[in-house]
Amino acid sequence: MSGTSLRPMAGSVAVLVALATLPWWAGDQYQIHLAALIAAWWILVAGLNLVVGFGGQLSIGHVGLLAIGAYAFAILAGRHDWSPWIALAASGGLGGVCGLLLGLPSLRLPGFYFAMATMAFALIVAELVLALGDLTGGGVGLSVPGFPEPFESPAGHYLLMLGIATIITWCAWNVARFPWGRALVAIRDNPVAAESVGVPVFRMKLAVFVASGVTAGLAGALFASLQSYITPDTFVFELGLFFFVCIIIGGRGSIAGPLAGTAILTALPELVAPLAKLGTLFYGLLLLAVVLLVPEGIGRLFQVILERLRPRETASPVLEPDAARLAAAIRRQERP
Amino acid sequence: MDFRRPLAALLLSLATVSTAWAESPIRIGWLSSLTGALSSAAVAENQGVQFAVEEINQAGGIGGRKIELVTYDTQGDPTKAVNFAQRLAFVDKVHFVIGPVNSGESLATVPIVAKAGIPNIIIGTIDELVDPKRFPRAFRAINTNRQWITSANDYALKTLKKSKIAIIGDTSGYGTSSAKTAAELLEKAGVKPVFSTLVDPNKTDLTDELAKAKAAGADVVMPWSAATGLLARLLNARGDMGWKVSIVGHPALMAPAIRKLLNKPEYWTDAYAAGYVSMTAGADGKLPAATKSLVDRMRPKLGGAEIDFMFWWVALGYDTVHIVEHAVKKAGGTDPAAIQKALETTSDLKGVYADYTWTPQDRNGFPDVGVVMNLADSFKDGTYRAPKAP
Amino acid sequence: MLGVLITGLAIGALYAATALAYNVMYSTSKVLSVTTGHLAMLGGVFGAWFVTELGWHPVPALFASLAVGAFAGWLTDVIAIRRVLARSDEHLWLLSTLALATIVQQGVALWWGTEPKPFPRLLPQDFTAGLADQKYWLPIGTTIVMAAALELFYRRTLYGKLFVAMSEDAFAARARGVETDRLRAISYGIAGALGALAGFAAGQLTFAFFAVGLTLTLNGFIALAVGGLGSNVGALVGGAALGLLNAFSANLIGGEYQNTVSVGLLMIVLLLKPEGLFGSRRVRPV
Amino acid sequence: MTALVADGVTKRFGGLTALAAVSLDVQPGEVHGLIGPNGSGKTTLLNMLCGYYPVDEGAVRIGEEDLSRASVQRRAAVGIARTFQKPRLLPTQTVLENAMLGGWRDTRTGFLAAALSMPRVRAEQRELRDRAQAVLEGLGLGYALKRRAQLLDHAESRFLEIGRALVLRPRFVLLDEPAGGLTGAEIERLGIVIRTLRDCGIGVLLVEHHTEFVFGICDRVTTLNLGRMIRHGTPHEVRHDPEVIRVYLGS
Repeated sequence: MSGTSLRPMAGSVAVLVALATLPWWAGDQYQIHLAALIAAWWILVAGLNLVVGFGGQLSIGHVGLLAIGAYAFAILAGRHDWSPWIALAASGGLGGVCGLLLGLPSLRLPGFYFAMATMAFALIVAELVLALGDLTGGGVGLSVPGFPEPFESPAGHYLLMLGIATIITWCAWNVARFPWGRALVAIRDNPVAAESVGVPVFRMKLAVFVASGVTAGLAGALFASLQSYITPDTFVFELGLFFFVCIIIGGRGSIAGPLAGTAILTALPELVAPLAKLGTLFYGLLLLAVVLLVPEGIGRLFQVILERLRPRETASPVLEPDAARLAAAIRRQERP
Repeated sequence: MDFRRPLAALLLSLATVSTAWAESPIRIGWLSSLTGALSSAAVAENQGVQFAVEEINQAGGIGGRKIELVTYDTQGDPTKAVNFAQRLAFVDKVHFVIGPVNSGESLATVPIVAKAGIPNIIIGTIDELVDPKRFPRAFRAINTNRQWITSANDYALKTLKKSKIAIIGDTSGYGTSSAKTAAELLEKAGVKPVFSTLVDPNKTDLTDELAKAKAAGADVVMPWSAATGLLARLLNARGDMGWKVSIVGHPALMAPAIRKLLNKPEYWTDAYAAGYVSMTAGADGKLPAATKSLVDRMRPKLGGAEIDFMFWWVALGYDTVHIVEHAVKKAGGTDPAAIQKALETTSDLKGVYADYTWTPQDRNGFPDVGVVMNLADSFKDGTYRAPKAP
Repeated sequence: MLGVLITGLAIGALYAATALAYNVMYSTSKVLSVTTGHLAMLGGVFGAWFVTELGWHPVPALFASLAVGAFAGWLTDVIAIRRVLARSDEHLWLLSTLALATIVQQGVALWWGTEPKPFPRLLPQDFTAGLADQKYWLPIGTTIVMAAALELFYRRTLYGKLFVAMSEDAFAARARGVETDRLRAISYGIAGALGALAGFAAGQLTFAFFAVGLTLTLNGFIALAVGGLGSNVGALVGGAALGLLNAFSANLIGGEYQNTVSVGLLMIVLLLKPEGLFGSRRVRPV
Repeated sequence: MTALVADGVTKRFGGLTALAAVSLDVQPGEVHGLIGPNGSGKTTLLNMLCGYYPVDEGAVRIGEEDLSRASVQRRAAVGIARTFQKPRLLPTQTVLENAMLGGWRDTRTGFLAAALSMPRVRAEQRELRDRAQAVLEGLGLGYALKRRAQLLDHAESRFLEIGRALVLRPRFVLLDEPAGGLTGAEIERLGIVIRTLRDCGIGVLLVEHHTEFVFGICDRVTTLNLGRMIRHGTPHEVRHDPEVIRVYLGS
């Protein structure tokens, strides 16, 4: 790994530098706004990706957690004049708590039950936002403050979000490459095998689900301050579907795939008008095509092509166990 | 087949854009939810906007400058609306923004357009949309929600002389806030509603709600919802129950789409909705001259037959462009500060939909006298009749 | 109160019918399809289209709607199930049916519009019938007949018995020469027709509205999970319970908390009796 | 010496008794065979030792520690590892990563530490990687470390599953038909592996249909039929038991 990871690392740094300097080479403020929106969605998707892409728990209701983060920020920073930084942290924390409350009963349920529970959760949040009008502004919504200088300008706000998105990406990548990531993939692909080596399936699912709640809460707060005004119309169920589709299309079990998926699916309808007309239908068609043709996602498609291009190993060597080495290996790891 | 119309409109707007040749055109951004839920108002308004732009351009533009219309379909999604508002402000660099159509979207875009310093013609009814301090260049052309509600309340209390009021709102954002405002305004008038409830806009049957209102002794039911399906079910429930009670409320009560949803046509009687003086035929059956003239001019464009949607939407769209024309002429250009100055000193600007007055303190241009109650079932050729005095 | 009871039962009947459709598909494929509620939506929308827009008599319109539903059910199997079941990944069918459901819903929204449209009167009856109105009794009656017919079908017909065999042990059924692929396609067709029938019967209650599908997918599922997966009696009881709970909660605490109340019911039942009221406990697979 | 013991365990599915008071013990450094016709309860017993099925009667113990109510994970933690009839691997992960999964229970770091890539996490990861690599090389899979598991052939999959079980640092390894689908030469190599495990002091429970292989390698053999134990003893004793010949081996 250490040898081959140098190239992607250099690539990541180059991309990051390019993104960090965007305000200086972007054509206009609209592009910066779009980039900031992508960053907000990605902060949520990065956490959700651990749940959906790695852990295999199909949550289609994260828009509910996003709304909770957004409203928490708007209420705390806007109405109660908390410092935006503390309100941001509180939004993430509240997202995590709500993730815990949703995950505790629902993560024990089988796949379809879980998906329906998350969808119902999103609907309940939407319902409560309207019902608790005194707190949330009801249908009228709430205006949301921004962050203090130097993050007040659009470029500053974008850089703040880019910074947070970078940290979240780094964290998600760490989780993915260390034993946690493997255990999550095992829970997704083979829960029975995961249990057999001692993976505490429910606890891990819950841990990443709570983490995804935190990122959803953070994303909600950042998104709300980017929008500067939130109403219930913003947090429709289709948005939850959108996050989900970003991951599936980008590829399960990958970080770069869903990142690319989020960026492309956010920007594409803005740039290609006919796609915008189709709206959610477009996501449905895309999802169906990916599930039927490349169920591992478009990211995996590239990986497979790269593997094909690499020189094939000529004829598998014979599987020949070496008793002495095996014994040495076993004795070496013997428990004290 | 509803989606074809906005598509055609979009193509038309593209054509307008490409044929505009004047050296320095006046660019108007038009945020319109042409598709998605609640698109019918936007589609109609778009007809008016397009028509006004064409007329003005054919007549040589505003002071020789052609109008260039940049239309974006927000699909009723506030996130998309914000994106497009940013785009209008920073990519297209428009001189004016009209819209968006839905209040939810407007609430999100108005601060952005205000921050960019661009004059914004508001066509959403929610009160919070205008604020001379925070959004000094946002001017409302449409009436406020309050104006609708006040008219309806007055009609129920003073004209019908009913005081036991049942308020029914829907659980959407618009419904909840309107129902709340209605109750507040009633209480200010010294009347406490005898019954008040919120209903899911997709609820299949309202018999139960009406039965409860009846049990509470209501003598008038005031629905505040823009969901025609829900309103039709309300009318049906009243008719099926055989309850003789007046219904007074939101303009959607008189939407032509309701007719098809009613069990019996007569279920639509004894229902009154807030409408417009400009769209109401007088005792002689004649529309105001400006309205009549616009209807006649536009009829060929609208297919030549009877108009089957609410014409006030078209008139509102038509007027927004003329407000822009007025402002540019008065300001002698498109300098935003001058435009602001011009509009806030505008008094009694004649329009089709209404006559507008803005002041430095008040950004609501629509006059209180412009709203009038209509008979819900009086729809004909896009316009309405007022109820006879009881 | 009687009014609340009857409206609750009527909407509960629609939930129950959706749960029955879930069960029929589940029996042959062990798949819970997200499209289930959309099948009923198609019945309502197409029924209204045939009668109101094309001017057909309700009887041919009913059969045409059933055909549309059966076709949509069959299509669900062909597009979203058949190819996916062959792979071992159990998440894929959820994704594929979710994708198909989204396509169906958004496609109908583009074609039919996003406003609810009227559904025609099916039987000659005056509108002042009150609680005896057909809009309540058609869905209730249809669902009861549907459940009874399904029971007869499972007990008396060859195909019904094959469904039961397949639901108990698909491998054994295949080993005995049952064409499981064909059987599954048939079951999806039947489920589609049942869903469309329910949507058609309840059309006057729901109107022809594109968004009914997702609501029914969720509420039909809640009815199913409360009653017990695989149990038709459970589907009826679960549907009725949910419908009544919805109606009474709307009556007592208002309409703002509909979903919260429904999901509350689901959570309580799943906590106390995870297999549902009439479900069977399944042995853990290794 | 602590043995893995099934003490009179009984399992019923509905009205059906899958196992009736079966007792068996696996000693450290022993290969214990478990044979019997299809449906005799071999895999059921194995699943009960691992904790997938709760015990209806009787007990499962290691030494004095009662594991009857312990979860699958807990049993993995005390050193019971297993393989499956049909190898259960992570198809999209590499061979090395699959083996490293076996070392999960040695992961001491929590989610936050992993997310922040604390030095401890990286040290753990390195140590685990080295260990897994050594085991795989010992098994003869050293050439395929970076291959994705879905590209492995059948024998490689079986060996990888054994590798994953070994990285768990097991005291007992339960093998569910490891020779199934292997060629004669591959079975021979499997034998080398199993003997090496025994020599290292690991107790092996071998559920297998390939009787020649079982009798050739096992120290003791238990025979089940219809959920009951019919014979228990050395390979020689079991092979010549008339009852075993009648119900299973045939003449």
